[in-house]
Amino acid sequence: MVGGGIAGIQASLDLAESGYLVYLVESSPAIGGTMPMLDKTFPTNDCSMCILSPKLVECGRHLNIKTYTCADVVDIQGEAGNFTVTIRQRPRYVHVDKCKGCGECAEACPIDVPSEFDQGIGEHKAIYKPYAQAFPNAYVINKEHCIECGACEEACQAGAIDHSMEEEIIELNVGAVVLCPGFQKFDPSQLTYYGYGKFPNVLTSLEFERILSASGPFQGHLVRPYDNKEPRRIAWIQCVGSRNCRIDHGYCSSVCCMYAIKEAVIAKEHSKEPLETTIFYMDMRTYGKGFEKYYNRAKDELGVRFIRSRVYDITEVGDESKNLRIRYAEEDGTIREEEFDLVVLSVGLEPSPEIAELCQKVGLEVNKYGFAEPAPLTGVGTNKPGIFIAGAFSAPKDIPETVMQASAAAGASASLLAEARNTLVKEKEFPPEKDFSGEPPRIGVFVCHCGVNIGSVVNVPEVVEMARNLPNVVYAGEYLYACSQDSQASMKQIIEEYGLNRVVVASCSPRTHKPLFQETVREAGLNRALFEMANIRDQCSWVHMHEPDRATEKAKDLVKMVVAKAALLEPVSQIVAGVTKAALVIGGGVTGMTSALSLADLGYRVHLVEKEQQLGGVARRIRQGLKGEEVQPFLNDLVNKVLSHSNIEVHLGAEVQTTAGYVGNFVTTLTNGKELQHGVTIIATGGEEYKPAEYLYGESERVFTQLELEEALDKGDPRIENGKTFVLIQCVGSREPERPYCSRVCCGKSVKLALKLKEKNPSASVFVLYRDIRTYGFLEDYYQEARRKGVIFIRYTPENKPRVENENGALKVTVTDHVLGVPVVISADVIGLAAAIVPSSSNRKLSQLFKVPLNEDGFFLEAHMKLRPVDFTSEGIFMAGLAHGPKNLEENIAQAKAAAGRASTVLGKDHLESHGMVAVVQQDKCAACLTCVRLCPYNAPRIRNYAAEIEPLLCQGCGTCAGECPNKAITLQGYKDHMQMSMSKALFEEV
Amino acid sequence: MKTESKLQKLLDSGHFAVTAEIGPPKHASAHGIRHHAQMLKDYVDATNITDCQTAIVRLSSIASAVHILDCGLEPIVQMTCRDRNRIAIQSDLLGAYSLGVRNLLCLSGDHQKFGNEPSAKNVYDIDSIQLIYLMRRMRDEKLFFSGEPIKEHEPRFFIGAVANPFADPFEFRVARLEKKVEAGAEFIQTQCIFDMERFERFMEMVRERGIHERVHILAGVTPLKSWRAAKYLQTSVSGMIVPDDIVERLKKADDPKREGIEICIEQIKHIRTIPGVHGVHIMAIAWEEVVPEIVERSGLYPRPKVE
Amino acid sequence: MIIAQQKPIKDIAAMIEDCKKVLLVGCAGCVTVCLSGGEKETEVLASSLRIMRRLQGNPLETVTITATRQCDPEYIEPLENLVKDVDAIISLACGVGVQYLAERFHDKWVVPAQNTMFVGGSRTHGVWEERCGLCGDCILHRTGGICPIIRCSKSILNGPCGGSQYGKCEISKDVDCAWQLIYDRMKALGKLDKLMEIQPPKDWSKSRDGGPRKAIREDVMIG
Amino acid sequence: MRLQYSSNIRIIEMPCSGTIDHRVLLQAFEDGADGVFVAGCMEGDCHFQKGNYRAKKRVNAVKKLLDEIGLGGDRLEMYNLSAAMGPRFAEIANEMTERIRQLGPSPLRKNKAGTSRKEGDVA
Repeated sequence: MVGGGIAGIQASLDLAESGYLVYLVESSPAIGGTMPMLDKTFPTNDCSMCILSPKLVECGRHLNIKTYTCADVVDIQGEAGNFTVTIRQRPRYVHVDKCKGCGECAEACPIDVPSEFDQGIGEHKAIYKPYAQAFPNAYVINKEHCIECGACEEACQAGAIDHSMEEEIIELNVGAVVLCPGFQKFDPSQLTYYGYGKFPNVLTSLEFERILSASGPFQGHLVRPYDNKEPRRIAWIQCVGSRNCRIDHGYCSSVCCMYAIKEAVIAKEHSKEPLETTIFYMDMRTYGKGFEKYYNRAKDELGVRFIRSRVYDITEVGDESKNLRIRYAEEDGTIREEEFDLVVLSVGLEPSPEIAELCQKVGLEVNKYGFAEPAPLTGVGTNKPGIFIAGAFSAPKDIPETVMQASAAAGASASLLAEARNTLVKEKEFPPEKDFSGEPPRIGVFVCHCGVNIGSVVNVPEVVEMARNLPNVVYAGEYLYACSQDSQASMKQIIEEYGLNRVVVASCSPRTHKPLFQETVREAGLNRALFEMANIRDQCSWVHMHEPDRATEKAKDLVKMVVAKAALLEPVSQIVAGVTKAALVIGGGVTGMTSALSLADLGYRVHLVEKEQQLGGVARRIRQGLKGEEVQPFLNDLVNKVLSHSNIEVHLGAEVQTTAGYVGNFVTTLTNGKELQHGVTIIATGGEEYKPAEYLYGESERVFTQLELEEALDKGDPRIENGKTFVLIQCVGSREPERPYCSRVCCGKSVKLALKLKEKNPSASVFVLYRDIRTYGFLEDYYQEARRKGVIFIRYTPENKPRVENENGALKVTVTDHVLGVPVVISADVIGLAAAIVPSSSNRKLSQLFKVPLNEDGFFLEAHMKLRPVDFTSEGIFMAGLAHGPKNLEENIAQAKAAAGRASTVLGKDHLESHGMVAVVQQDKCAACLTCVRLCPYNAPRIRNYAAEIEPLLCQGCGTCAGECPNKAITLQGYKDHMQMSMSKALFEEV
Repeated sequence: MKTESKLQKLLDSGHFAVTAEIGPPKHASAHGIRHHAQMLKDYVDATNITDCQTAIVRLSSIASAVHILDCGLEPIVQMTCRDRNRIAIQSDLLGAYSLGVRNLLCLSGDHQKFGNEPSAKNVYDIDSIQLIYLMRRMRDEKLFFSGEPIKEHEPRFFIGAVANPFADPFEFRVARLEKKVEAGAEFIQTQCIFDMERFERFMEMVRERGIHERVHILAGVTPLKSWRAAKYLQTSVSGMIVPDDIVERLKKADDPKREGIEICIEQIKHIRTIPGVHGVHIMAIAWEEVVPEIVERSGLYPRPKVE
Repeated sequence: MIIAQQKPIKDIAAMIEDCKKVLLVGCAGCVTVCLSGGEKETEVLASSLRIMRRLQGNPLETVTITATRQCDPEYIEPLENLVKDVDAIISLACGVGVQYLAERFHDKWVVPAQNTMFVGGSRTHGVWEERCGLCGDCILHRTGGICPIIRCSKSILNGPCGGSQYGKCEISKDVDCAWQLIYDRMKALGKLDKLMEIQPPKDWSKSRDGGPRKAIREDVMIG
Repeated sequence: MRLQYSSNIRIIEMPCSGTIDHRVLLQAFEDGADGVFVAGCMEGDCHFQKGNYRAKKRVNAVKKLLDEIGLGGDRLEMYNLSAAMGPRFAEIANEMTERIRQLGPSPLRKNKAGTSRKEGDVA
């Protein structure tokens, strides 16, 4: 895995969970990539770090993911199934295994260095950790600035620092490579007219993210770095380093429109003062799922100002405010000037330079912009078999599409290496658990100094002394670093020696360290659930630094409380269930077939259900992909592969009748009476083309939908052949009140059709009537080409739509030109309507059958917009293709493979384990009142034999049901009410 | 079935009947009732006495009836099912008859929720249709409600019922009217009519079923004092429809009271043209004194005499 | 099920103001299902009472327990040893439970924590609706499966009355007219003719108007 | 971030604010807490879909109860913040501490507790 951003992390996790050993190579000192730098993420406004950090921990701790940081891949030799990868491991000057991330070294370091992570706005020391949640949780020395004063070495109690470290070359043997090096942001200083670098109040969007971020240099207070004043007027300038041929950045960076709107919205939220936000743009490209709504809300409800314009330049007003004046031309050419306190440049995405060299060496094709050139209709493939791509390196992308493509790359790699599955992965071996049932609690308390992090503020010996006298405590001791190897060893030994059956560690954050300690006690034969933690660092020494006594008092209280809870802990046995190694794929279109094939190639049985009598879905009507790929041969080939695959059973003319069970163990019956056992379900029901009611569709035989037009064009239909004037109308049924989403593919499609029409007959006049041209990514090139070749683009507004009239057989189109502002009348021979993509009619039924949600638009709703784009909240059920939302063929294929990749993380296991702590029902107390059944978002509880039972494999352990159960029949393991009550009791009891 | 009711004789002999409504007072003096009776006696053929209308405690309708008889006007006693169980109802009606009351109007009665005793327990032992049926049976078959024979002197009321063409479900309203006729209702007084168009549709359905030949239908009208009164009926009284134009007309009028009377007269004149309607029932709520003028100017004065 | 709602805490406190120690008895039957008298509510009530009394400087001792059902003697029998040393019993069951406790522990002060509302079911979680008037003489087969006795505010058997408009009852715009519902259903079932039959007066002697009722099943009686 | 906040707060960890039970909140007051606050994720941003929303409902119910029984609902509050909002947490901690200072120590700490016993349910 080349690149440790969200793509690398997701792909690594998917592969490791599917039974493969993964090497994750990251050039920076920590994995995470760009995502940790972001404040909130669109369109949900989730906190970026909050959603990412669990994945960081999971990835960091995974037994079958080996991470190399400060490392670059310098060469890849060999072929699919057997590559030799050469890695240059740069020195970190800190031993990752020894460093505890306590930060004492940085406290001691005298050198300040501008923080790369904070985009140079903030500072950190020459020895630093990029960000709080970073994995590895270890510091690193920036040698350029280090003066080798040795202060850090002195400060480090763990002896982790080693200035003598040297570069190493490492060779790895792997079967497949996924390139996901991400992107770098465009450097706007080359566009002098924006004054970036010259004017202090002109920032890049990423710098602005750091300003907004609660963990950023200003703790999320919205101020200008220049004078720490709150801005009142902020402007965003779009397409900085995008859609700009003059500097060979002709492509659209795809994400800037949304992130600019998001930044404007969040800025308004953060600002104490009323804040004016203005976005200067060319086309508003909010084409993704849920984006159009976000845009409308920003525009109509939150008062973000949008100005369609071309910006000439930015100048300073010339007083000490250093405010800025933007000079811009509106659509009609009127030139205006406006003053702002702060200007944010929405900079585009570029391929990261370090990868270019590698590509050249490996002979990997890149496009003219240096992005990877994907193999047609593969979603993730390259010209090099066995080398796959994911994320922004394949094209500018937002997070969900990156994550999707990462899972797809994982799926593709997995299929390629099917035989090797489970050959290299390790599983940790533990001694049998001791049975303490009936024995009184014997608690051991281990108090950590965390170097001087805790010890210098909290009086650790005092805490230990107090702990010693607590009820049930038979051992209490102090440790310099409770998490160090030797401490772990002695902990195991003490457990043995004192016959401990409960363990409490008072140290740092459970979020980072609980799993580690739990593993240790497990190695000592204790059940993981017999462990508890008190966080006396983050909650005491750090936050009450200047009141040592009170910090100590608090530390004692926390220990008291946790010990009281520990006495009540009970062992928790993971529920284990087998997995039916088969998949049900609903929908026999390209998406469904692709998912089916990937899983079948992995050796899993696949049931492919299609309601029509033949496979192929809507793709049967598509002639060419957006890049001109010939779709029909591809489709026939795909269909043949599916039909001839020994692992795939195709059920034509059938639909799902009933379904029951849960992840790993579903039973579904089809309308044809067949009963299927399967471990996972992929919903790929596809979509349909909207049947327009507008623009004389159905009344004149010369008004086509896009698909019809393409077919006609292909068949050489005389209406097209003899046509002289063609009018293509965009957004027919999309971005309308009743269908307030963008159908995403139509702009690119129309541009391609326009080009084809021109190709057929260069003298033909082709008009495209549009609202915004949304040719994101490299499709922008086609848009430019179309304009070059004389296709005429006329923008219309929803208030003032084109009029199509039938004047005795002649089609008359009237549209108001946005530049001249006067009505243009075109007598058209053929009209093509970019009809919306609408959800499949079967979605509603399936959503009820599988108890999975739809969004307002009737497409399926994923578990998480950002990081789980193909999962449902109910485990073991996945979605792909148009069922999820409008997408082009290439994207559908990628998502199909992603769904397969995710599904294989379930099918790859021989048994599934419940998520540690789950809710359990004491059935004799249950009144079958249905509260839990109605409450649970994961459909875990159901009523069986007159009482509730909670399926442990579905339960996520939130305990909401336990909190609400009217007869307290439900309790959440490890968090029972009486445990919490005992904690508050202990807190106020005198010892 | 013949009774001693003058109202019945009048209707049976094909006259267009006029009845009015007198609301008993919220005190123990009959002075007001008698005053209104004197005022109305030459202008109407009989007058209803409401039975704690809108569930507000008032002087008893049977007692009021006696005062009205005393003034030489024929009363129509209203009996609701809200406040009495079948024992009380029978006993009170035997008493009423013994005091000379000959006309009985059977209703369910307004729910107590909006009255001045909202915390009271309602009875609804029987409903209006059952009351009609049981009183008819008491008269014609000499049976108590229980089926026990009445040896002699059974009460022989001229039995009436109400119909509300403006309640829902509209298409079932005529059916339910028929049900009341089946049960034994001999005359019908309708809810006050403002939506003439709907009432005509109602009558049309009545005629289709030939109900108008089996029962005497008296159309209810109410003179409105102000546009606010109209608005109140329009918005706050369930089972009423008051078209906006009426509210508007009263709003525009410089003398709303006059306008109210004019509207009422127009309505009566129109109603007389509707086939199957055998009379009007004027409900001048707390405004009894305008009834004579309305009757006179509607061309319904003088009233015919019958033996 | 029986739907009950807890009385205001102040009222409950007033019933036991002179007690030092009380037993709170929840019921795992209907009142648990309608979320007003299960173990959770019982302990929340106990805790609230204790806090209240401490604030008054007159601490209260509580014992809490939840019976499987309070309407069967066997389930309340085991309470005996708990009842001994308390001054009062607070029942979180419906009126039935309160009385069963009072009968069984005749020398104890037994008070209700709930208002027993009606017999009904849940519309959505947290919303319950009355459905049965317990009249002892079911006529649902004649009214399209909708009970006019309890759902018509006038219990009319030959409805709908003149107060029915736009499908609502005259007493409130939030109350459906039962007879409109009956009419619609019978129409859908093609049985409107049934509504033309005059329903005879109801025999209320089978309801509580005939005095407290008793149901006896000789065939299942033991011994 | 090591932001300093008032040191009189003790934290009980829950997997999700949705786990909290009315009883636990009341118990904390009975044991002697002067104030209690529940910290859940940002609204609409619950890792478990709607746990924080259920928590808010319960907290509000207990606030109402505390008003009725005279301890005062102001001693209990629900806050929404994300794991990355260190400063906000400090702010809340101080805000809540200040509020409780205004209200003074819980009167329950003066009056001694009445004992309570919980019996298992009768089979």
